[in-house]
Amino acid sequence: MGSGRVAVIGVGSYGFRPSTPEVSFQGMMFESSQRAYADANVDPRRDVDVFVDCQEDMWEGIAIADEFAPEPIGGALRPTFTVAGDGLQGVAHAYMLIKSGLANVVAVEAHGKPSEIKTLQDIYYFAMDPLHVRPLPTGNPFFIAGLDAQAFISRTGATREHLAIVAVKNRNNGLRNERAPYASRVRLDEVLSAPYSVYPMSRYEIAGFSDASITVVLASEDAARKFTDRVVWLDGVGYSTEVGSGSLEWHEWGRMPSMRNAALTAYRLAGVSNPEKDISLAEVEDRFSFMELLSVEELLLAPDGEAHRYLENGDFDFNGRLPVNPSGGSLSMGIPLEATGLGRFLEAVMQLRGEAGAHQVKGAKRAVVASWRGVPSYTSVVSVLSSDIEG
Amino acid sequence: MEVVSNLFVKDRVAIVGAGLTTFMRRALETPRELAWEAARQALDQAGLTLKDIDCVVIGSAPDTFDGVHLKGEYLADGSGAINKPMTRVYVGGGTGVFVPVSAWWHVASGLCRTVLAVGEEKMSPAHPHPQYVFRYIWDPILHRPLELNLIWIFAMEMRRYMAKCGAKKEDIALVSVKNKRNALDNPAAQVAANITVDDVLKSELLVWPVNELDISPVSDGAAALVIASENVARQVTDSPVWIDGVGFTLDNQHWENRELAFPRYLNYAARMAYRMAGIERPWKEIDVAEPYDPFDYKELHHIEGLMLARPCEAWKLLKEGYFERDGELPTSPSGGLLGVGNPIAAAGVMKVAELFWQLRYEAGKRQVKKPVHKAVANAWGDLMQAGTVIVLSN
Amino acid sequence: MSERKGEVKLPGTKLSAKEMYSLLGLVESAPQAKYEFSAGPSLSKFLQGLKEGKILGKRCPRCGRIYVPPRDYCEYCHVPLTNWVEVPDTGVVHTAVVSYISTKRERLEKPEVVGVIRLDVPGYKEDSYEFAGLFHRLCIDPEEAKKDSAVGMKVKARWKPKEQRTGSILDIECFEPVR
Amino acid sequence: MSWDKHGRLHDLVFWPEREEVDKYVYTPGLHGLELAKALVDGKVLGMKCPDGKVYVPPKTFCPDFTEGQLVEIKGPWRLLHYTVVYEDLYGNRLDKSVVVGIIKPDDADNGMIHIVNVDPSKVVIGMELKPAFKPKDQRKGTITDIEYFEPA
Repeated sequence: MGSGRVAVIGVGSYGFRPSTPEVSFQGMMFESSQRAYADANVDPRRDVDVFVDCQEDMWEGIAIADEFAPEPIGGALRPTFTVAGDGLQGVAHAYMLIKSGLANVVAVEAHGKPSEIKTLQDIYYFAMDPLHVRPLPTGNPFFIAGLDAQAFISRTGATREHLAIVAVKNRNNGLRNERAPYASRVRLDEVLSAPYSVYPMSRYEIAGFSDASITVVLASEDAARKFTDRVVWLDGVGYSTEVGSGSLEWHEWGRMPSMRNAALTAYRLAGVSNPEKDISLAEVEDRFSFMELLSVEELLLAPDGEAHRYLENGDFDFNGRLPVNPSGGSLSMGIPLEATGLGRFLEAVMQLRGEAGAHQVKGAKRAVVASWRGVPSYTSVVSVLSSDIEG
Repeated sequence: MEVVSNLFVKDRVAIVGAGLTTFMRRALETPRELAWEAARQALDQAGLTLKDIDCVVIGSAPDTFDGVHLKGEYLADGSGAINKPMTRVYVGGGTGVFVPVSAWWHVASGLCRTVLAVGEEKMSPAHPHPQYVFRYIWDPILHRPLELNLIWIFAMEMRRYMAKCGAKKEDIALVSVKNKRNALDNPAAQVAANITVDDVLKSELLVWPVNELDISPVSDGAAALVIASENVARQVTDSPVWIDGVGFTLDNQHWENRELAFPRYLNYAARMAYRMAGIERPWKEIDVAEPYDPFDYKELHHIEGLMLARPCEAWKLLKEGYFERDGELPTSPSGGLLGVGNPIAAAGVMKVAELFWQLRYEAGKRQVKKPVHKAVANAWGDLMQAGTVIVLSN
Repeated sequence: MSERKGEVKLPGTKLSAKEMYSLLGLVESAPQAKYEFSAGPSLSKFLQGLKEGKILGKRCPRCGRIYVPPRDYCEYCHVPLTNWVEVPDTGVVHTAVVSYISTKRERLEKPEVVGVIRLDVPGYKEDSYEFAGLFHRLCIDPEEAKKDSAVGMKVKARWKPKEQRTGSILDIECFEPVR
Repeated sequence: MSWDKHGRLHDLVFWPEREEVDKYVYTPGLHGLELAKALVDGKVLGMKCPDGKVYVPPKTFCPDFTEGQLVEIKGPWRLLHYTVVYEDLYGNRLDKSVVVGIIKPDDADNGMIHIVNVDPSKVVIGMELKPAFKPKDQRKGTITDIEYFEPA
């Protein structure tokens, strides 16, 4: 492996609103990328070696959306390509590109503009196995998350109340974050008295959609020093797929082995031997409330079946021992489709730089970021970040 | 471009196995089954099992063909990705060659020792005709209102090439004749045939100057490669095929704002790959090539973009037999997309597989006459934008 | 393997159309995939310009390139494009083709001529790789379009009558030869 | 753009489009074709893998890439996990809630995804279920030949 660390030298975003009529999706990409390049102090036309774009055709309504990738992010006539996956997987490509020596500086962009998709539910069903799953009259594609949620609570003994606490915590955390349109001063009793949307979750516990584009700029250690001293280190990445959407029946319900595998890789690369002790901040998957608890367990931040107890104790609170989603998570920031994982990543970078503003937590030195690609996928990406910046 | 060469890479990266399904108009197999069939062939040839594979890279072009959104997730199990790192990379039609390109950095980074690189495409599910899907590759606001057809864009490029380079339809048709004939020796081939230039010119006129036999067919199929670090490669085979160079470039989306006679997108990518491979005079150093040939003129276009011939001269060399299997620089000895078929991402992987076999002297009747040391393949994608290049050696 | 390949049958089960349609267990579906794209500020103004019979482009404040169709940003400088310019509705044919088939690949009764029109926009040299231009229909006789002389032919936009324009690329009916 | 954005919706154009074909036709695949024949006969098939595990429905190849052998699944079937869908993705209440289950036969190692025809208040994990097939003349060899699972 190439020597030297991989640095995050710039981040930028645009959107994080339920709709963004003032820009086309390309305009949104341009907006986030120019912010990231300004943040990193790089000229994309001169300094960036490879551009990675993360998007998926049917989210875009364009059969080869890759066509639209290069221009808005400064990658025209340059080495640019698309990863059909979550933005955090684009970061994993950047990590490999830098480690391989092929690139010194890599820009990764991901975006989603769900407000422009009129038939979002159909698009979700379109991702399901056309033979064995799509034809069933299941009513809502999130039934898959419902099955996992039920399997999770019945295995761990977590209750509906625990899932509701996650929703209350994250929606309130988001009140201090300007990128959080779905933040709310909601109370536990309100969540508990809400009707189920997809059992065992009410709508408070299911994240809404938002439009956003996020760009991050990564660099080799040597290159990073040329541009900035506000460096956050990408110490490790990992990603894994448990089963295909054509073999959903092989999934281990109520668990997320893909996230566990991804975490093991990322921790190994980062030299994290005791995650519960070594990690001081977590920005993790929470598009469904139970996923935060399951993620925490799969990331080894709590023993199997214990995450809800830690939650009860307030460990994951904004001022807790291990703040989990102090940004408000996806429950507050929404789901910008393939940009979701980069949203968590962006928040962790801001925290480690001490630039998270009103939602800055104290003393965060090392963060874990985890994303799951959402139903009906079982693919997860994990990254470990650290910084020596005094926050 | 300031891409540095792979100076830090201690380990080289090699291809150690390749496999194909038959390419066909309609397959009984589901897309995930096609991927599995090809992947298993590749593993068998490498003498490995799925347990030996660290990572998986999947390539597939629009989801609107197979009719499954998030197609990478759908193909994961058939590509061997159960409980493994899996990623799907995507540069339209350029994807096929890009899959091993991306696999290269999976290995060169040290993150994976072995990668299963799988390309799959099942175009037959889309109705009334797979071609209809291509309506959705165009700009939704500026282009789609014109009720267009994919072939228009190729016809426009071919016309421009003809106008700028003085090539005639019959000169270009020779590519189709050569490739379909080469494909007669390829067991995967869907449309191998002994045809004449006249057959091409008399086939159904679709979009002048493009006739039916100027075009590769609609296909279902899959292809796979096993890619490994030098260490692993030395253990499993005596004849690894090295990946010496990789290159990729994406031009802007606005094809209506540029010259179409020369593929700038490919030329940039080729220069990147050649620089990495230490190749300075590709027209002399490359022994065999698989230029991307979804249309016959496209092979000529790409031969020029790859700098295997000067701009506007490929068609002249073709007439002299330069690109035949027993010629000076054989191109598409596999039979290419025109002869073997065009399951988009799988077709690109097939081209790299063919070079792998050529460089191991395992191509049987398809083996080119001259000794081979260095080879290049490319694929092209998006709206005349994406160039992907791989340089191999034995 | 390939040598084996000559003898060993490759995997894959071919079906004829008839065999496929009569398969037991065949599943058909037609998912809805509908969108409402925001055109963004530049294309919005471009489309409104078409409604008024004008072709609008944007100039880059850094490199001076004029982009038609206009975009929000310069792809070479990565800066916002903010200066609007009205460009002539005349140009030359860069490439032209004659289509005998429809989007769904059915035969057309009357062939259609389409191509790229390189607009008469200053700043681009005669032979430059890039230029300002549009992809559109050409009102040229199909047989004439196939002649060598078609490439380089001078053309001008034929606009729809004002009351029929909707703010679409179709507000230009086609580009026709300047006689 | 950037500094001269237009916020007034009146100045902006919104463009309806789609990414649809007339229809998709999905072949059942290798095991799928055998499963189709079995479903028409009111039977369910699974596949036995070389490691001894049995998966339902059969998917041609096993998770480890080996080839699966078809076996008939006899049951009894039990509810392993479930959810109840009350709303669609847009938050609209459904006319009738839907119980979706993971239903595992005793003679397989995993469960199938299907609809369970039972009142949500009467769902019990582990309850025994049986497949309710459509009348034979309405079966097409697809997964919906089983209309739903119901209490045995």
